[in-house]
Amino acid sequence: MNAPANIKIFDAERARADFEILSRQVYGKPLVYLDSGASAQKPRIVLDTMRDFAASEYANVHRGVHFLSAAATDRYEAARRTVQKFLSAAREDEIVFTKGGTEAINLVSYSFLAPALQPGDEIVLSVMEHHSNIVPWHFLRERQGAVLRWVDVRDDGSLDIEALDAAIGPKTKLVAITHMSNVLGTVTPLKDIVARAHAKGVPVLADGCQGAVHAVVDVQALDIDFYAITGHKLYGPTGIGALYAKRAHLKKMRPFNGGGEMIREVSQDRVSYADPPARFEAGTPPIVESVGLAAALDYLSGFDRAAVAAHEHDLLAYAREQVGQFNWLRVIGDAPGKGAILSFEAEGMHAHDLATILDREGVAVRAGHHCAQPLMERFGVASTTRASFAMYNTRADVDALIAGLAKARGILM
Amino acid sequence: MNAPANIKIFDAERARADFEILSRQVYGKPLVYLDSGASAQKPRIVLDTMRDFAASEYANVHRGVHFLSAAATDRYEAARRTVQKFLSAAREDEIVFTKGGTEAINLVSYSFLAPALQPGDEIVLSVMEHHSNIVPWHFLRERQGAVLRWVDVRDDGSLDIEALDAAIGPKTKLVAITHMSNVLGTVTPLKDIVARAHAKGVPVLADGCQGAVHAVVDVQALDIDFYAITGHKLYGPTGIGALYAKRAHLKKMRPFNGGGEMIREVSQDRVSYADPPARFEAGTPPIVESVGLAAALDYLSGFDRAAVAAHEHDLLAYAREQVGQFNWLRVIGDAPGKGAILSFEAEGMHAHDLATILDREGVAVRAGHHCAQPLMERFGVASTTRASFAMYNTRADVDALIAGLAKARGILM
Amino acid sequence: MDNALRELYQEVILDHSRHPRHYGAMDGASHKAEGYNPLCGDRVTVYLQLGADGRVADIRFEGKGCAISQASASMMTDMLKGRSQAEAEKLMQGFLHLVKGEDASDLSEDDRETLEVMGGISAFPMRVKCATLAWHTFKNAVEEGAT
Amino acid sequence: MDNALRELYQEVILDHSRHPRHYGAMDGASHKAEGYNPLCGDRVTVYLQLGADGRVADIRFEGKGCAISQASASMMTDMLKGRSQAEAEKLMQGFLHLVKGEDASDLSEDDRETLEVMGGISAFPMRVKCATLAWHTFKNAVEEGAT
Ligand SMILES: Cc1ncc(COP(=O)(O)O)c(C=O)c1O
Ligand SMILES: Cc1ncc(COP(=O)(O)O)c(C=O)c1O
Repeated sequence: MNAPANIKIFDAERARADFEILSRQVYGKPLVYLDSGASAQKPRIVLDTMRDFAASEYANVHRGVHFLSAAATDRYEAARRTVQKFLSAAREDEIVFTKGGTEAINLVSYSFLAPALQPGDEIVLSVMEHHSNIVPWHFLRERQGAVLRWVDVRDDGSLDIEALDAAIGPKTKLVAITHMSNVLGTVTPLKDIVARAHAKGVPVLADGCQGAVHAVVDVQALDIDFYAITGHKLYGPTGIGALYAKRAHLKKMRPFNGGGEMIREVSQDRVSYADPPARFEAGTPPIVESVGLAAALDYLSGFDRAAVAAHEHDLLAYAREQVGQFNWLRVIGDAPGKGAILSFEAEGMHAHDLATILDREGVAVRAGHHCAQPLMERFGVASTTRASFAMYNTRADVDALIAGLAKARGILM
Repeated sequence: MNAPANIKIFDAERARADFEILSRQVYGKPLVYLDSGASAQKPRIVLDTMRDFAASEYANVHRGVHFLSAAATDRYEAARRTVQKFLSAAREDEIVFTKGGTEAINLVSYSFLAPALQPGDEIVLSVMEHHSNIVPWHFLRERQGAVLRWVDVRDDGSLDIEALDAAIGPKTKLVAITHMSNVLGTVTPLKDIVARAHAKGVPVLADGCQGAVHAVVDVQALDIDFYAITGHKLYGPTGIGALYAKRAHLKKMRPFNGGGEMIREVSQDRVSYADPPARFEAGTPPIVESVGLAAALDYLSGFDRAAVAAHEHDLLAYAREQVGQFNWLRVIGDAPGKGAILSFEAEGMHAHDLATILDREGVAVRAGHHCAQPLMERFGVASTTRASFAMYNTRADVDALIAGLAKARGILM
Repeated sequence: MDNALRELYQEVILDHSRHPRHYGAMDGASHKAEGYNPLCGDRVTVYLQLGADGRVADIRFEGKGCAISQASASMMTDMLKGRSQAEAEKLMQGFLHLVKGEDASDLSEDDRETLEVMGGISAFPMRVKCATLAWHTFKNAVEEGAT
Repeated sequence: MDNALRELYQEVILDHSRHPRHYGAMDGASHKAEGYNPLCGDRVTVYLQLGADGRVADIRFEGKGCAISQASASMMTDMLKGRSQAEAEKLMQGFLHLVKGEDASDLSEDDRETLEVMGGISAFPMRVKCATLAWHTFKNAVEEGAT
């Protein structure tokens, strides 16, 4: 996520205007939204596209021959192709819609890993994973005797790739690794990881819930087996996410949820299943949300992504420099090339108190363990304060954060 | 769903105006939407509430201390209370949000039934179940040796309650039964079913995806163990549903999806889980959709439900009478007290051809097996044509259907 | 009746669907396959007698379905009989193009004329599967259906 | 600084949080419980010495947390020491009402005066859990924490 030398221009102020919520106030102060890592705001085009679709072309998909059903099916399948293109997947049937990033990862656990897992089989993961990329594996430990092999990060938050390589052994069934940490901002060298894992015959799942927001992803170039994304962090709706999986895997995977749409034939005694991706999309899918997600990806792709990344990188660098003036503040996560997330601990000030005071200044940040408790343990903290930057943030937002921090210090110390 | 003698007035024309899509045309003809059984259209208040919320109060829920996160959390939890009230549940923590009706049923399968299931354990279900209330049990058959005990319906489509009672034996672990068939319209006597099952110590799951739309549900009065609903048939958004489950069950159930929000503590070696309902809501939930669902339920509850039911019942009776003139048409499902769904087979005319011709007249109906293949087999058909009526339909819609059928006959025969 | 519907349900089509040619099982078929449309639950079985040279010496079909799928199956049997594998493949590709509204100019003039009545389907994308079911089943029978 | 914040972070609160009373483990406690706030990962341990009559003969706490939770725990230990179970229960209920902005008039005048500094929390619903953590933990210690 380093900015290339020669970048096109991205006008954050102009993008800002696309997000209605950003012009609102809280407690009489302008909203400074630095919580996009938890969930991004949605541009007008996403909200309007969803509303318009629901108000004029909506019906259930797939099963109907009537006009609206055909129209809705077209939109739904077009959304799948939009995701395909967004991730540079080879085929549209390698994209499975889910209800979010968490479900995408659980799908891999339930449908790919669980059926063949033997006690003692190992799953390699890093200490900076989000709970969504931890708990499904804990399930396999509790229920089927899987062994979790944890890979440490260095003190700067970067992944210890040699340790990861060393952790992959003959019993490893999966490497489950984040593309970008939601706490540290660390970006992992996926291509290198995949190469090392494949050299030992081990498939790789990337949790791309953060990564896909900030970097252009090419699953074919990465040669990755599974890549999970979530709509609401991609400036899209809640209630939808997607899993990219190689066709060869999907074909062999057993279903997860059972219901309408995912079968071929059902009788009293027998059941057979549809081909992927339908096999993994039981029930009425998030139809309107798929259309919203497509609108969000189109919106994002309408910008020069490198320019957006450069903008976010500039905000991060500026924020990093500004907090440097506070000797009572420790930044957690300083890996080279990291994404636009700044987590820190403030001496003598608890994250919740900080966040409360910042909130009253209109500055929205997260405080807590960020669903990454093993990482908190690794850095010896119970919680951190986290500012995360999106395309619509500006240096003025950083200034507001800095002023708020100074103020909090004044109040609390 | 019989209309009580003394009903308040429901003005369908007025309700109609709340649904923007109903004033559109298809192929230059006014849209006659008779496919609400597959998915209902959404009133303006639902679309506007969702858009407004997303544009002014949106953030991720639960984890944040900042203003928007608090506001969004309030809305999300208020939506839970709206569902609780809608189903007359005793406690709000008995409502688990899911991505739809299908997932709600799968949740019962994965979290309640699967963990303790022994080979030979039995699940009782009826031949008129939707695939969503069949395939999860087939999974348990395939994976854990469960036995499915099928209960027949009578020729008029009514449930054979004695047969159901007889099917419940010492090995029965669950009765899984629809509240209302999406093909026949048959409404099952849930209270009686629950009483008989409980007499033998067996819990009951009702698939309320259709039932809750047309009848007022009181889970406490029914004393039912599990009740599943889906948002998009309740005039609400896609991407959301809910499971009602008795607190005593939920407390003992193990988690389904693993991820953020559903844990208490996670370390490298251990994991502990949050109390219900959070335990079953891994990851970022369908936040905007929950707010939309609440708006839909409020909208529906704003009418006199008995009057709405009477209106739908009138449409069904009128349609039933009108199709009686066609001696080439066989209605499938004529159970007393049935809901507003009319399925039929037309001599010498395939459902798909009928549906195509009706579509060109602006009349949207479903053709196919309606995700109920065992029922198709029971009635010896591959598919049926289905017209389903919602609050916004009128007698004029029925007239359009009848005219379309006559026309189809003219073309095809 | 609107034009698209008139095109779709032409008399030729309805006639084929009411009186399908080569309908019924074939004893001693050399190849056989069953096709299934999960959308509507319709099934079709295609029986073949392939000659030593791979030619379609005989062909029959069986199954229930909508007017479109029945007519398509019936016309298919009419047209495939006697063709070589390469000719059959070419005809099938042309047919697929035609019903999807794509360029079908690689069909021979004769074939194009015969199949023209099927062209109306391209206005009904949701029904294309009905029209292609028998053809895909034929292909399956040839490739994997040796009895 | 806005009024709500000023109310929340009063000097009394900050003083309690910086210099918590009765802080640290207690050897030979008769009762003990650990509280945990899953939102922020904070923990608190409450130690009790309950007399034969059930009175809170001694009380201490330990753990890290935000200013609100620390101050609340510190004040709690100050106030509970010497109380009977019934008095403790009454105080706790009054405190819960107070921080939720509900009617706390059943508190004694003295208690109300002491606790007044905590009233500002009611304007911060997301922080109520911080304030109540120690109290819930105390209750747990009494009810289920016999060592
Ligand atoms: C790195 C990472 N992985 C997974 C998730 C889970 O995504 P979701 O909550 O949308 O399912 C998140 C966000 O919460 C995340 O930041
Ligand atoms: C009776 C019945 N059960 C279950 C479902 C499944 O609901 P969903 O597709 O919303 O998950 C449906 C609708 O498709 C239904 O009609």
